[in-house]
Amino acid sequence: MNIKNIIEAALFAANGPLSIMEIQDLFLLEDRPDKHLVRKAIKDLKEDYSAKSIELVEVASGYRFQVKSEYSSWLARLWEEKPVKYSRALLETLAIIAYQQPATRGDIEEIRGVAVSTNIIRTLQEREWVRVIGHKEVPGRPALYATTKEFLDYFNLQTLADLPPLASLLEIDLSANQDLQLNLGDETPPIKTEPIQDEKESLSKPTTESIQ
Amino acid sequence: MNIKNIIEAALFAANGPLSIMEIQDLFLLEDRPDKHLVRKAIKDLKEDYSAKSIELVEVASGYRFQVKSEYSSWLARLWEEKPVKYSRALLETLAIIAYQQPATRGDIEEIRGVAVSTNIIRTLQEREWVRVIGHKEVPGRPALYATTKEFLDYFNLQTLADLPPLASLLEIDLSANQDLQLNLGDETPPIKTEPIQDEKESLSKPTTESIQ
Amino acid sequence: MQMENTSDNVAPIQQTLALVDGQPYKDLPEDLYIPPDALEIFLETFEGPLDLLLYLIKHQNLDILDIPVLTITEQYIEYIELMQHLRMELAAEYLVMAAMLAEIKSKMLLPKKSDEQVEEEDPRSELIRRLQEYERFKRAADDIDAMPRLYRDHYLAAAEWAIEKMEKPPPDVELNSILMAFQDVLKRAEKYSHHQILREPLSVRERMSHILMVLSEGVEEFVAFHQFFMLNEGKSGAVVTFLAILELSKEGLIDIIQGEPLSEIWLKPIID
Repeated sequence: MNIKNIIEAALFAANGPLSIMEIQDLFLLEDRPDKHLVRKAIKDLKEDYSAKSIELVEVASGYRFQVKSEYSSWLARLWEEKPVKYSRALLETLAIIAYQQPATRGDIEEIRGVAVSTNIIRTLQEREWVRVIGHKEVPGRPALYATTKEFLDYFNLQTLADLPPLASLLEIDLSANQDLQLNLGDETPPIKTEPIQDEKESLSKPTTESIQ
Repeated sequence: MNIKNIIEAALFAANGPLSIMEIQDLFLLEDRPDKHLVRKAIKDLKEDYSAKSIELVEVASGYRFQVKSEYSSWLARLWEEKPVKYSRALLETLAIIAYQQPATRGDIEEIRGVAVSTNIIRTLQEREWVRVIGHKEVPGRPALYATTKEFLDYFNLQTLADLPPLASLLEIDLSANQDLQLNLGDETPPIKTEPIQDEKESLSKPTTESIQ
Repeated sequence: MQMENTSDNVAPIQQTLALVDGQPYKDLPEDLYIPPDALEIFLETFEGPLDLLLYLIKHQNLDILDIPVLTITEQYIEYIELMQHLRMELAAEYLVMAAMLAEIKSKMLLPKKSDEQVEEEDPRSELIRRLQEYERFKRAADDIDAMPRLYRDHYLAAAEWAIEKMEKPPPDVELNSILMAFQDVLKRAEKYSHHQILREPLSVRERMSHILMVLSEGVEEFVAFHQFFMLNEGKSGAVVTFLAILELSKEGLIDIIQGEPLSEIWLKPIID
């Protein structure tokens, strides 16, 4: 029995991603393949499936087989429930935790300008997208939230760096822009603020079609 | 996109075997393949996978991919390692069904304040602790869940009335003789007080797998 | 400011938001004054005051820094009385925002002392900074929502594994852990009065399940009322059964039918 077949069987049976180490652990110590061999087998498997309707991908916690996204519209009919549509409040909270982690509830509220409902935090924790990784040493010792590997796995990411870049703040001289909608009076001294630069558009975005 | 690829994707994505009819239902009426075509595609798929470590087989309720039995001994090792634990969401759902039966999913969601995942209900049904005893005659005809005799047996109860009455449950101190882990609040684990760790480290820390 | 170029995601603008006094309410606010009748609707449409301000800047060309302070203040004070019926916390956040705008306005109106050389920070910059910061994360949230994800854009490809069930024993559960989980639910639910938790004794709820089960599994469409009463259960058993039948009927789960006075009473599940 060759290594590639065993890895293939394990990936289909695992019901979740397998890391290189977990794959190595399938084997008894004396026949354990080294990392290099495992990677080679994975590479071969990827090629074997390239023409099929499933693909072998790497996500944060390892490798998994998944159905190629172009088939998702057919599969939606297999599942009675529609995919969950998350509220803006939940997505904004998740975005703040993802980009600003570790973040306290106060940090989230500061950015959003409204109180964060306990339900949202609980839903994020139940989905295992977010967890408490410690407490901030300030009065009240608020919990510090961070995203999990499961979050990355769910969104097909390998690391946080794969998230779309956050729009950056650019310093520009406000007084030069007369067409601003935030009209400033004549007597005001020029102030420096930093409007958002729409740089994301120029950067690569995931091109995969997503079916809503 | 050809029929064979779509069927292949569906068989991999489905949670169980698919019958010929279920496969036909994946397609819109106007492109629905007849039985003959579906069988032909299945036959071709069987051949495609003959040299692989999984096979397409027919079981009582339809067709499914399964790992060839000669790989079992390798997979066993993968399986043994992770201790399983039920999620808090599952325990809460079970408790609500026990105390509020017959209860619909909506009832559970209303009390818990968050959506109940299908996996949780399925796990409880597979464990034979919960079953559907009817449907509520309201739009959508939601299933009514109740606990089973197996549930009572497992927890050594003669009847549900052996559970503490709802009214007194709030006053009982359950934590006295039990594992504190279970008392985790929403976001403040009583025990965890360690300062923030390096983010990568805490993300990669192995946690016990919790199944839903 | 470039914010107005960004895509708008205040979704329900085109639709009727709700009925206010029987009239469909179609419009989002054009300025900071929100008709009190519609306040609750707007509180739900926007994620908060920052979201509302961003919307006003982008869609209504509102100069948020040049608002009629007196009018707005008076209007917002009106809300304080109304807030008893609304979500206090959220309404309070809008008031804080109104106060902040008023403060900015008043600072802008103060004459600058000519001899003062110290550069003071423009009172508006803090607000602009917060709006920008919020806008960034609004967009990040949209980006995350658009990312391909499991069970919408991708599905795991899995194959059955024949021996899995006998290999992996299901986890053990202590009864206590279930009770504690439920205790937590109750504590949480107590904070929200609209979550009603029924207070029937458990024996009644158990009997309700039993009766429904018998009714749904039975071959006959109707089952005689008396069949649910067991002699060996005595009086208390009869009471439990009776209460269970009443509760099932109240919850609309069964029909109780009697052809004519004093004749047999039949139970029928309200299902097909």
